[in-house]
Amino acid sequence: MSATTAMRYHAARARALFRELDANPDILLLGSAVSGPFNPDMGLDERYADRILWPPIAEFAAMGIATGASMAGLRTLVPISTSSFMFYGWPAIVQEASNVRYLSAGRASAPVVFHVHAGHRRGGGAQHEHTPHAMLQNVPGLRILAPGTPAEVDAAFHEALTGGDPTLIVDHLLLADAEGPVPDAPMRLGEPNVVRSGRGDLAIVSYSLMLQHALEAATALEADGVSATVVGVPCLSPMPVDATLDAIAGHASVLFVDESRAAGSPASHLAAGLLERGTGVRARLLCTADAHPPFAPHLLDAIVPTVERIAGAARELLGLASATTDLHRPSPTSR
Amino acid sequence: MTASTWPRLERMLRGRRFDERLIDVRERVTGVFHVGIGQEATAAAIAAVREPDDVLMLNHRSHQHLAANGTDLAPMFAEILGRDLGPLRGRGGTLHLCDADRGVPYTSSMVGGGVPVGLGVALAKRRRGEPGIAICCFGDGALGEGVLHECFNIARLWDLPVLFVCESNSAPAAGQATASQSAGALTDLPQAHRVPASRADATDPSAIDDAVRTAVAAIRGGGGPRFVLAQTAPWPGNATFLPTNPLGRVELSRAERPDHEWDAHDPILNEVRALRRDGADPEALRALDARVAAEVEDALRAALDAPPAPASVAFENVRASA
Amino acid sequence: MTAPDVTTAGGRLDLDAAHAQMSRVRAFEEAVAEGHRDGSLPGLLHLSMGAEAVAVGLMSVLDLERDRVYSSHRPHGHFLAAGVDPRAVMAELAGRETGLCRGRGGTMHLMSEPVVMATGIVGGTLPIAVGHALRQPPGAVVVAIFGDGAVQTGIFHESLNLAALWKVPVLFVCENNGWAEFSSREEHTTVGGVVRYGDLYGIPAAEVDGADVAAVAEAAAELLAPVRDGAGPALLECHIARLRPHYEGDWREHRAEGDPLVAVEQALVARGVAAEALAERRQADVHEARALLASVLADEPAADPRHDRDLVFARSPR
Amino acid sequence: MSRNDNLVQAARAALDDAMRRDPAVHVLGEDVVSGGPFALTKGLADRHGVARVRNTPICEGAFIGAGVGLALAGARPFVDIMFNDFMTAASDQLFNNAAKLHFMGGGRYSVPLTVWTIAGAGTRWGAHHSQHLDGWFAQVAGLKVLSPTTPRMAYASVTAALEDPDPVVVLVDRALLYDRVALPGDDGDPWAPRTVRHGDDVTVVATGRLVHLALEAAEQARPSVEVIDLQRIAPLDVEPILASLERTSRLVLVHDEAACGALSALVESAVYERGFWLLDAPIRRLTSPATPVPAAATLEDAYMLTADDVVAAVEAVMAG
Repeated sequence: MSATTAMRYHAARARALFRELDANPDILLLGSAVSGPFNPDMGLDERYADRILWPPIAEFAAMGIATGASMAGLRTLVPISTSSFMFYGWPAIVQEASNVRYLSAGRASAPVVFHVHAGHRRGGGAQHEHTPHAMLQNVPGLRILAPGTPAEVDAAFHEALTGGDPTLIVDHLLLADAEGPVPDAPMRLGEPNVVRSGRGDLAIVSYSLMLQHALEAATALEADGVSATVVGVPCLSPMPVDATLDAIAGHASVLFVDESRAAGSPASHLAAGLLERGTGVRARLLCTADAHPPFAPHLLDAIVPTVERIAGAARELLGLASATTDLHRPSPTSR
Repeated sequence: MTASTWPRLERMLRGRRFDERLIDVRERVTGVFHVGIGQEATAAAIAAVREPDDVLMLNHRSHQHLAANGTDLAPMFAEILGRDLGPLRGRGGTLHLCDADRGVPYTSSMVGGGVPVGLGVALAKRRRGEPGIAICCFGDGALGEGVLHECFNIARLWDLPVLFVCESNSAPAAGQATASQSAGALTDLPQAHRVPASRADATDPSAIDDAVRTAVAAIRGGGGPRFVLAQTAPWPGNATFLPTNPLGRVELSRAERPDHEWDAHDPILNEVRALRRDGADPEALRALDARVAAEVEDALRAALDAPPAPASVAFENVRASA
Repeated sequence: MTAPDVTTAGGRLDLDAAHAQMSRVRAFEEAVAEGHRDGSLPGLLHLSMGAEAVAVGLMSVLDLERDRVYSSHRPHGHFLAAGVDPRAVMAELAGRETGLCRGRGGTMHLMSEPVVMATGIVGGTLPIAVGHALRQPPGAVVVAIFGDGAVQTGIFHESLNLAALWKVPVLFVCENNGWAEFSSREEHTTVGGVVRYGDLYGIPAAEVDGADVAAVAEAAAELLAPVRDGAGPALLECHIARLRPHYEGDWREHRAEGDPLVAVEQALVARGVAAEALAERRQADVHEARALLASVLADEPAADPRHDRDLVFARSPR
Repeated sequence: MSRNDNLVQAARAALDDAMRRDPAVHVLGEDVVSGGPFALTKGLADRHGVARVRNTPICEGAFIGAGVGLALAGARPFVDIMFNDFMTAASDQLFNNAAKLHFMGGGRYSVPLTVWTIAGAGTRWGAHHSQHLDGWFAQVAGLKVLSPTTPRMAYASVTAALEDPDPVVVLVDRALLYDRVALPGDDGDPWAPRTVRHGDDVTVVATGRLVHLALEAAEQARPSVEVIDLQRIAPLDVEPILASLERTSRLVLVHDEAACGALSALVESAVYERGFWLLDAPIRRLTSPATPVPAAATLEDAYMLTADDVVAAVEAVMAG
């Protein structure tokens, strides 16, 4: 294990981006909202003003331009502060960037990087708190990285800006202050990342902010005599389903936690894989309820997988608690 | 393409004879296809000014451009017929024809989808100090999509070396540019974003050639983006869902003895008339036409004989790494 | 400011009444800004300070029974100037069940009549306004209000072209504050003015000093007359100042002149109205707005999460 | 509609009848006045006037947005999006406005918008005209999606969508456009999944063209196969599937969409979570490969699921 430094998430992200900018003069940013509106500013504009262009509010054009530039030798990174703003540029990411390699028989490629802040940031309301990466998981050719720890975000910027495929980095505003060890040499994200090892009675599998919530829930479960293993799956596409299921093999119960809605979510894809193995493991899916993100914070907490709700679901799965009549236990059919 | 006494006529004939023979075998085409009959002059004008470092973003109507550019016709037929010989070995068909060696890395069939990508290539070239411009071709229908306006604005704002070529085969309607565009004229749209625009009658090969040459010279001189409207007359064969050829094979003799009203708008016949006026020997013109027709015939034969690609090809080139 | 009163489609504009409305809108947003700072009003808040004259001037010439208005992500002034109950708006910002949208929508998704909806997406309401206008009864119009940041989006051009093609009764109103989010207009386009895009689509267009409430009312009334007669859409560009940063809490400091309240107060004093009376009204309105916020926070019930499920569909499938 | 109408003709009849009954019904789309590429709206402009059947330029974002505005103004718009692939250009208006306005308005406003579109491979048109994106719509709370598989159900689905107060996407499989085959339960509820073939050993759940394919496979397979036509893609209803599993206890899911993030993964995890103890064998999922849709006939045929695939899956699930 290479030497590591304990860092906060936003500092690890800044260090990684500056490292890549210094390593490759051909990296160009179209916009600079990498740290997003609420997080501490990373000083990007001051240090790298000549490496940033600020397009007008025209996402289809900006994302299409970044795609074309990445085909001609530049490494483009398009920070889109709110993930739902990508819908204006949906044709650029789904129809153009993801298809260039296939539709050129490998002669051309478009290793453009789109960086968004997704998930429930509180107070954004129904049009600012999307999880569009669940939809994009269904787009062949697009790589999706959803870091949940400082080490993973460090690796995400490295892989995205040096890899050969169009990549979406799914970031989260509320991860800014998460702490953790960051290795000098960036880790590999294509495999599951065991961030906590338990005795084997319970495994919690998740990504992004929910990975941090899972760690907090695991700590809470110690009081119930439960020693939980927590596994991160930072690469949502192509998702390492078999490697992840191998990493949790032997655990009596498995809880998949995902901030997306259950329908077609990364978690449901993993659960489907587990089912197809037919191992009879007790498993459960905990996702955001099939409803819009309400504006009022206490309403939002009613529909998302909070730390308490994760711990509760784990207790229920382990038979330590009766099935709560928790109104917001997400079920795929809405009444 | 061998050195020819009349390169412009040869560029146009390659496209025309290709499309005519494609319509003849239309039932063998395993999907939709579009032809560029009547729009060959614009393609020839662009091919004449294209330099190796330029990128050419086309759309679903691309045969006439690739043919004018010298792309090998056998792989083109093969791709449209879904055969292994095609550049994408059958995975793209007519909607995604490409020729990486002649500036066409890939082709998008989303209306206006390829235009911002062309701007991106131009941006990269300018920032890396590399030669080359982007030439983005689209139909007048694409001007209904907002992304075109986003591109006019940004190309002007960042002074990108881009030539916008609008190939319009629509007629003005009710005092508007077209039935679906309320601006007075199509050239008003780029000009509203300060992108200089010109209009040329693209049924007259020398007129569209001048317009394209002038615009490209200004761009290569660092003058930022330009827009050329290439206006053609709608070709009757496009009226049906899949193209037919109601006017029959265009014999060069129709330059003197037109059979149809549309013959007056046929860029190839107009070119022949001009060459005849300059004393071109009709026999030499026929010989050129025959040579092109033979090349097309060989290409079609090779494509029809080519096998379909193995099913495993469908899984290639999806990602860089597994 | 010469013409004391303005003959408009909606009758004579009473300058003093306009000041009263503008003062209440400004006070409401002062209280909201304070509530945001002390944490009682969370969320992403875009205030409309500097655009009060556009809101009040525009509403003064509309038939608030039959006309409809589509707003932007700076909606508070439009809703209040159109007569929507301030308590319901404040309760919505505070996430209360009695809020305008029962706490579900929040500041960027207020909905009511005649102001149909705000939006969180730049330019998002423009095509919707065009569609709505297709169904307006004869003589009624739809007003679509947007910022100059929207002018560089594709949806702006798609919507103007559609409106002109179908000759629908829409008045497009641009609140041009010279900023789009965090950068000035020059960094977004080489085309300064917005009026130019009216000419592009054959749409009658005019520009006006957006800080002058009487001028806004007059310009709007003039453009609205042919729109009501079915001559098709029109475009009004209002030059205004943005007196607050892009959103509440943005660390980038932001100051600009051109306060419409100062402009209308100077006009009234020039016509003999006592400056102290106007200052007293402003102070009283701020006091009232703070009281409104306090009482909403204290007395209005929190939104009840149990209803979320049945608000997803109007008719829940079996 | 007349007895031997194909699916498009039946849908057109439903739209025509709705326009005759309700003056609020409006049609928007590219070339809808002349009938459009699949003749869905042929003749409607002549009968009901161009004020209610309007051609649009190519600007999907704008005319889906216009549909939302019409709906808010009390109309019942029917918007034709030629291929579901082009929905990407209208995704902001569909996902951010149409699907959310009822909720964001606290339940006081509704958006009775109907969007008709066509999905699926099979005509060699390549990657931008052949995708199956119904899995996306199932993602968005606030959207209903119907996928009729027969002429009579197409009539019922268009009628139901135009009467529904919420946004409804009627997504039709391209392979069924000119199909005339009827199925059991054609006079039933278009909102509910239906059993089109009873069987005791294996339950096969399918959508679109694959329902007919599953029936063909059921004839060839040795086990006794029950076939369920899902009909309603969103919001998903798994009750009838669970009821069927009470008897068969073996499940095969067949869906024309890339494997990851697919609708079938949702069905599988829902059944797993609420019907795990009903199963005697792991669920089998048949989906398209995770590649763009190739254009060449040989490649596209390899890409698309066949009856033999279903037979193999049915026999494999019997082996446990």
